[in-house]
Amino acid sequence: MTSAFGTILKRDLLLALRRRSEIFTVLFFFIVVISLFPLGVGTEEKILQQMAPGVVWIAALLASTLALDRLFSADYEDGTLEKIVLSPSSLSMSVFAKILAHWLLTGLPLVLISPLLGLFYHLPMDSIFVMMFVLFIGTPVLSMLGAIAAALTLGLRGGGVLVSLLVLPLYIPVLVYGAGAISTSMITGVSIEPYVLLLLAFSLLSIVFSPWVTAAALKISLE
Amino acid sequence: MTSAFGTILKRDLLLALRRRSEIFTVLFFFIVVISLFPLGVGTEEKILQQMAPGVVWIAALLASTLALDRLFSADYEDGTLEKIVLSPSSLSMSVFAKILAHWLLTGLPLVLISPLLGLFYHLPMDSIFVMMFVLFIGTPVLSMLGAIAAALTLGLRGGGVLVSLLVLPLYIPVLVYGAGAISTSMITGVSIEPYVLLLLAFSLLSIVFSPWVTAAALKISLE
Amino acid sequence: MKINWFKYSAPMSFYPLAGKLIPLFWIAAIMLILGGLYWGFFKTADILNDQKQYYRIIYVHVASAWMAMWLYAVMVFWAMLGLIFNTRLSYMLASATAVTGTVMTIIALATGAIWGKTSWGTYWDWDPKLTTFLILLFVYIGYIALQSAIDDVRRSDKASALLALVGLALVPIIYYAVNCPDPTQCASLHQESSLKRVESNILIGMLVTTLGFWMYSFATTLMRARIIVLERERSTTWVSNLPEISLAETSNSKIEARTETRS
Amino acid sequence: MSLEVIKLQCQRGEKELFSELSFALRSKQLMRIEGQNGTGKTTLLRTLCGLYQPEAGEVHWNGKSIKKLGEEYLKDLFYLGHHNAIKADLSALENLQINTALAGETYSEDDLLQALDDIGLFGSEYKPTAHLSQGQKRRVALAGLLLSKAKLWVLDEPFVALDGFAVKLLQEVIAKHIENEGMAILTTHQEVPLTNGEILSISLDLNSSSTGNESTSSDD
Amino acid sequence: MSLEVIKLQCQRGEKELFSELSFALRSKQLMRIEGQNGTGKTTLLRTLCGLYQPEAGEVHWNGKSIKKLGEEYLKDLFYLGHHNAIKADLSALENLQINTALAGETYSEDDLLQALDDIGLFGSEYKPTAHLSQGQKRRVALAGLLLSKAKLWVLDEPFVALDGFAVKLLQEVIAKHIENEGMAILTTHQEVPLTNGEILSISLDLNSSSTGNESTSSDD
Amino acid sequence: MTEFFSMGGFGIFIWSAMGIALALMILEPVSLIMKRRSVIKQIKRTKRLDARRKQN
Ligand code: HEM
Ligand SMILES: Nc1ncnc2c1ncn2[C@@H]1O[C@H](COP(=O)(O)OP(=O)(O)OP(=O)(O)O)[C@@H](O)[C@H]1O
Ligand SMILES: Nc1ncnc2c1ncn2[C@@H]1O[C@H](COP(=O)(O)OP(=O)(O)OP(=O)(O)O)[C@@H](O)[C@H]1O
Ligand SMILES: [Mg+2]
Ligand SMILES: [Mg+2]
Repeated sequence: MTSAFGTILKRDLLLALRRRSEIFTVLFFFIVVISLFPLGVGTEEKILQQMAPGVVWIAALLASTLALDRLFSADYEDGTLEKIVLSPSSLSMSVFAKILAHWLLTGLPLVLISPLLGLFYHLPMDSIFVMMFVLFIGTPVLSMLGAIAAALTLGLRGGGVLVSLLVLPLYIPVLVYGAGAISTSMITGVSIEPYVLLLLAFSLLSIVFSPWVTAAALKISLE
Repeated sequence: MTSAFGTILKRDLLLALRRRSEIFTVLFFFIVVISLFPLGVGTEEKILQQMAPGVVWIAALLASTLALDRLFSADYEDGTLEKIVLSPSSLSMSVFAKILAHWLLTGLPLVLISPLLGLFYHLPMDSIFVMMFVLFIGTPVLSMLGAIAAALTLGLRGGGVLVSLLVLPLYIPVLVYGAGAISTSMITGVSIEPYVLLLLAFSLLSIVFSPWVTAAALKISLE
Repeated sequence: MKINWFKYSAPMSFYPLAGKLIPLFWIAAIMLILGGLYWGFFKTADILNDQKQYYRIIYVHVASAWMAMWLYAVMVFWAMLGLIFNTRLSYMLASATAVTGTVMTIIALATGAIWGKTSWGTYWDWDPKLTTFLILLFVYIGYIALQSAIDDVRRSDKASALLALVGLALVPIIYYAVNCPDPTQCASLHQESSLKRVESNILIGMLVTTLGFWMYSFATTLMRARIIVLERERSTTWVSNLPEISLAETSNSKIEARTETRS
Repeated sequence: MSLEVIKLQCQRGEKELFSELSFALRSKQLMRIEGQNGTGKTTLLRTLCGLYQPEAGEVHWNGKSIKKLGEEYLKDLFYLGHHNAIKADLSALENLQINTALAGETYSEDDLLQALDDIGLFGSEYKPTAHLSQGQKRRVALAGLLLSKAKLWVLDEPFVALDGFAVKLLQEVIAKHIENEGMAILTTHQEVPLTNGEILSISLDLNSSSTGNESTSSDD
Repeated sequence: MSLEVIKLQCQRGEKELFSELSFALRSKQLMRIEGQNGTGKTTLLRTLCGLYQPEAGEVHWNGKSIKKLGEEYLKDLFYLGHHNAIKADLSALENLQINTALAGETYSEDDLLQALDDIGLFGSEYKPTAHLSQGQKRRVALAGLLLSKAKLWVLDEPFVALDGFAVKLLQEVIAKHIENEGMAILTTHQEVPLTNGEILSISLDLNSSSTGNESTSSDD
Repeated sequence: MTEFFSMGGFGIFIWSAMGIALALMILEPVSLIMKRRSVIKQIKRTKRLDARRKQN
C-alpha cells in the first residue's frame, strides 16, 4: 500500500520537475494576480491592506484550479491511470499521493512566495506569518476538493472551464475564513483562533473524505 | 487557403461547443469567478468599484490561460496537428484560425458578460462601456501572445518553459493598460484615449506577428 | 434476472403512471397559483398602503425561493437512491428535478433583485441570503453542466449523482460561511424566521402560491422524466408498443396529442 | 488457479455486445479472443479486469467474485491495454521501475536493465520514451511482462507495432508463462503462432447470432 | 510524376539513422520500407513529407525540391502516421469531413457517408469517435484514403489494429491506387500480401552496415 | 383600474417580477412539450427506418 503511494508521489514530482511548465504557470499567474490590483487601485496603504487577504486567497484559488484539469487527464490519456487503478493497493491511497503531489506543486509554492505579496501590500510582519500559516493549512483543501471535480470531468470536453465551474463555488468557505483570518490578524487584540480551527477542520475533513470520493469518481469515469 | 482557415475555425468551435449548453458553461464560469472577489475582499461599494478593473482582467487572463495549455497539445497528441501542417494551405492562416477560435471562446464571452460585472460591482454606465471596449481590443493580445508560448512549450521540455517565461511578461502591459483604462474612466475629466491607443497598437502588432511566429514555433516542435 | 426486474421494469410502469398524474398536477398548480395571487392582490389591499405595494412580489419570490431549496434536497435524494440501489429511474428523476430547481432559483433571484431595487434601491447587493442563492444557482448549473458534458448515460448518471452528494455535504458549510464570515460572532447564526413578521393575511396568499409552485414542480419534473425515459428506452419493445409511438394507428396518436394540449 | 466467467453480459450505449457469455480458464491454458473490429474484445478484457461493470453476470477468480476479492485479485493480474501506459517524459528505465513498483514488485536496477536489454531496448534505457519509436514504446510496456509474477495475463493486441524479432520473443515469453502454470488471455488480429500448450478460443463475431459467442476448445 | 530521394541523411540525437539514402519512385510503383523497430522508418517517411528536416540530402517531387514546392507538393500528398489524426469528440463523419476539407477537397455528405460505409463503419457514422473501438478509429482515419485524390500516399503502419476484413479491403484500395497511376510508400511489420503492381523495397536494418540501406527491386 | 396596475408607482417592478416568473414558468412546460414531440418524432423515424430495413 505504502509502496504505491510513494511510487506515485515520486513519479508525479519527477514529471513536474522534468516539465517545469506547470509550476511556472501557476507561480506566474499568482504573481500577476497579486500585482495587478495595486496598479489599478493605486497605492493607498489602507485600501491595499484591506484588500490583501482576499486577493491572496483568490489568487491561490484560481492558481490552484489552473493545474487541476491535467491532474488525472494526462494519466488517463496515456493509459497509466488504468495501471494505477489496477495496482494491488488501495486506490484512495494512490489518489491521495496524486493530490499530495498536486499540492506540493501548486499550493506549497504559493505559501512560499506569499511574503512577496506582503511586501506589495504593506502588510505588517505578523500578518505575513499568519498569511503563510493559513495558506499552509487552507490550500490542501483546494487540492482535495479540486481532485474530486477533476476526476468527475475526466476526459470531457472543455475540461478546464468545466472543472473550475464545478469547483470554485465549493472553495468559498476556505476563501471566507482564510481571508477572515488574515484580516483579523491586522486588528490588535482579536484572536484568530476560531478561523484557524475552522480551516483546520475543513482541511482534516477533506483529507479524510476526498481521496475516497475521488477514487469512486475515477472508477466511474474510467468505464 | 480560406478553406483551411474556415475548417479549422469551425472545427475548434464545434469541439468546444458541442451543445448549446456549453456556451452557458463558459458564461457561468465567468460569473463564478467574478462573484468570488466580493466574498473574499469585502462588499463595500467603494472597494468593489476600485477592484472591478483588476477583476475583469484577471478573469480574462484566467480563462485564456486555462484553455491555452490545450490549444495545440490536444491536436499534437492525436496527430491532427500534423494533418494541419500538411494541409496545402498557409500554416500561419491555420494557426490564426486556431487563435481566433481561442479568443472567441475565452475573450468574447467575457466581453459579453462584463455588463453583469458592472451590476455586481456598482460601476457607472460609462465605465461599463469603456470596459467592454477595452476588453474587446485587449483580450485578442492575450490569445495571440499565449499561442506563441503554447507552441513553444509543445515539444520542447524545460527549454520551452524558459522561452514562454519571456513571452508571458508581455501580458503585463496589456493587463496594466487595460485595467488602467477602466479605472481612469471612473475619474471625470481624464481622457482614456492614450490607453486605448496603446492597446490598439498592441493588438494590431500581435495580430500581425503572432500567427507567423507561432507557425514557425510549431514546425520546430513537431520535428 | 431477478435483480434486473426492478431495474428494467420501473421506467416501464412509471411512464404511464406519470402520464396520468401530470394533468392532475397541472390543474392543482394553476388553481392554487391563481387563487393565491388573487388573494394576495385583492384581499390584502388594506394592509399594503401605497408605499409598500412592492411587497406583493413576495408571493412569487418566497414561493420560488423555497422550491429552489427544496428541489435541491429532492434531487440529492434521488441521486443517493440511484447510487445505493443502482435504479435507473432514480437517476432520471434526479436529472429531471435539477432543471426545475434551476428555473426556480432563477425566478427567486430575479424577483429578489427587482424587490431589492424597490426596497434597497439597488438590484444587487452582496447580502448573505442573496449570495447563498447565487451559489445555489452555481451548484445547480454545475450539476447540469457536468451531466450534459458526458455522453455516456451510465457515466453521466453516476458522476452527477456523486457531484450532488458532494454538494449536499458542502452546501451547508458554504451557507454557514457566507452567513457568518466572522465565526466569533455567530453564536446565534440563525436569523429568526422571517415568516413570523409577515402579516397573516399575506401569509395565506404566500403559502397557497407556494403550494401551487410545488404542484408545478411535480408536473414539470414528471414531464421531463417521461421524456428522459422515452429517450433512453427508445430501443425497447415497450416503448415501440406505446400508442404515441405506434405508426399505424394514427387515431390513437391524435388522441394522445389532444390530451397533450389539454394538459 | 482458475478464472471463471459466468453468464456475462456487456452493453455499450444501447448496443448489446454479448450476453450469456460463459467460459473457464485454468492454469496452463491460453485463450485467444477473436472477433472483428468493434465486437467487444477490449470491453470483455476490461470487464475481466474489473475496469468495466457488466450489465449482468460475474467473473470469478479461484471461485470468488473479483469484486469481493479486490486487491487480492489485482495481485494476480497483469493487464496490457491498447495504450502503453508509459510516461513520455520519463525514461524507459524509470517507466519500468514505476510500473513494477505499482504492481507491488521490487527489482534491483540491474534486473530492470536486464529486462529492457532482453526486450531489445539496449542503448535506449535512459532516453525519455517520447524519443523512442512506436515499436520501442510498445517494448517498454512489454518489458513489464518479462518481470511480472502475475498468474493471469490479459493482453490486448500485444503484437501491435512490434517487428518480427520482438513478436517472436513475445511469443516465447507467453509460452514460457503458460508452461509455468500461468494463464493468459489475449486478442490479436495478426496471425501469429502462439504457445504449444492448450489454446482455447472464443469468437465474439456479430454474425454468430445474437447471443454473440461460441466457445470452441482446440488443442495444438 | 516521380519522387526522388537524393543522398538523404537523417540523425536523431547523436545517432545517425541512415545516410546516403537514394531512391526514386514513379507512378504505378509501391515501395515498402523494411526495418526493425527504431531503425528510422517513421523518420524517413516524415522526412519525405517535409515534417522532418534531414541532416543532408534532398527530396524531389517531379524534379523540384519539396522545400521549394511547399503547398504545391502537399496537394499531392496523403500522409497517415502512427496516430489516427481524428478528434475523439467529433463523430466519424465530422472527422472525415474536416480531414478532407483540410486536404483541400470537398465532398457531399453522401460521398462521405458512402466512404465510411465502404470501410465498414455503417451505423457508427454519427458516434463520437471516442466511443469507437481501436480498429474502428483506425478505419475512420483510413476512410480519408478512400476519398483522397493525392498522387503520393505515405502510410506508416496502416494495417495496425485492423481485422482481417479491413486489412484485405485496404490492400485492394492500395492496389487500385497504384493501378490508377498513383504511388505509395508504406511500412508494415505484418506480413500482408500487397499490390500486384511493381513493388520496391528498401531495408533500413542496422545490421546492413553503416550506410544502412540497400535498395532491392522485386516484381510480383 | 390604472391605479391597480400602477401599484402606487411600483407597478413596473411588481409586474415585471410577475412577468419574469410567469414567462419562465410557461416557457418551461412549453419547451418540454416541444421536446417531447421531437423525441417522439425521432423515435418514430428510426422505427420506420428499422421496419423498412427489415423488409428489404
Ligand atoms: C433563501 C431563500 C429566500 C427566502 C426564503 C426568502 C424569503 C424572503 C422573505 C420571507 C422575505 C420577506 C421578509 C420580510 O418580511 O421583509 C423576503 C424579502 C426579500 N428578499 Fe428574499 N428570500 C430568499 C432569497 C432571496 C434572494 C435570492 C433575493 C435576491 C436576489 C432576495 C431578495 C429579497 C429582498 C430584496 C427582500 C425585501 C427585503 C425587505 O425590504 O424587507 N431574497 N425574502
Ligand atoms: N467508451 C465507449 N463508449 C461507448 N461505446 C464504446 C466505448 N468504447 C467502445 N465502445 C463501443 O463498444 C463496441 C466494442 O468496442 P471494443 O473496444 O470492445 O471492440 P474491440 O472488439 O476491442 O475492437 P477492436 O478490434 O477494434 O479493438 C464498439 O462497437 C464501440 O463502438
Ligand atoms: N522525437 C524524437 N526525438 C529523438 N529521437 C527520436 C524521436 N523519435 C524517434 N527517435 C529515435 O529515432 C529512431 C528512429 O525512430 P523511428 O520512429 O523513425 O523508428 P521506426 O523505424 O519507425 O520504428 P517502429 O518500427 O518502431 O515504428 C529511434 O531509435 C528513436 O530512438
Ligand atoms: Mg480492442
Ligand atoms: Mg514507426
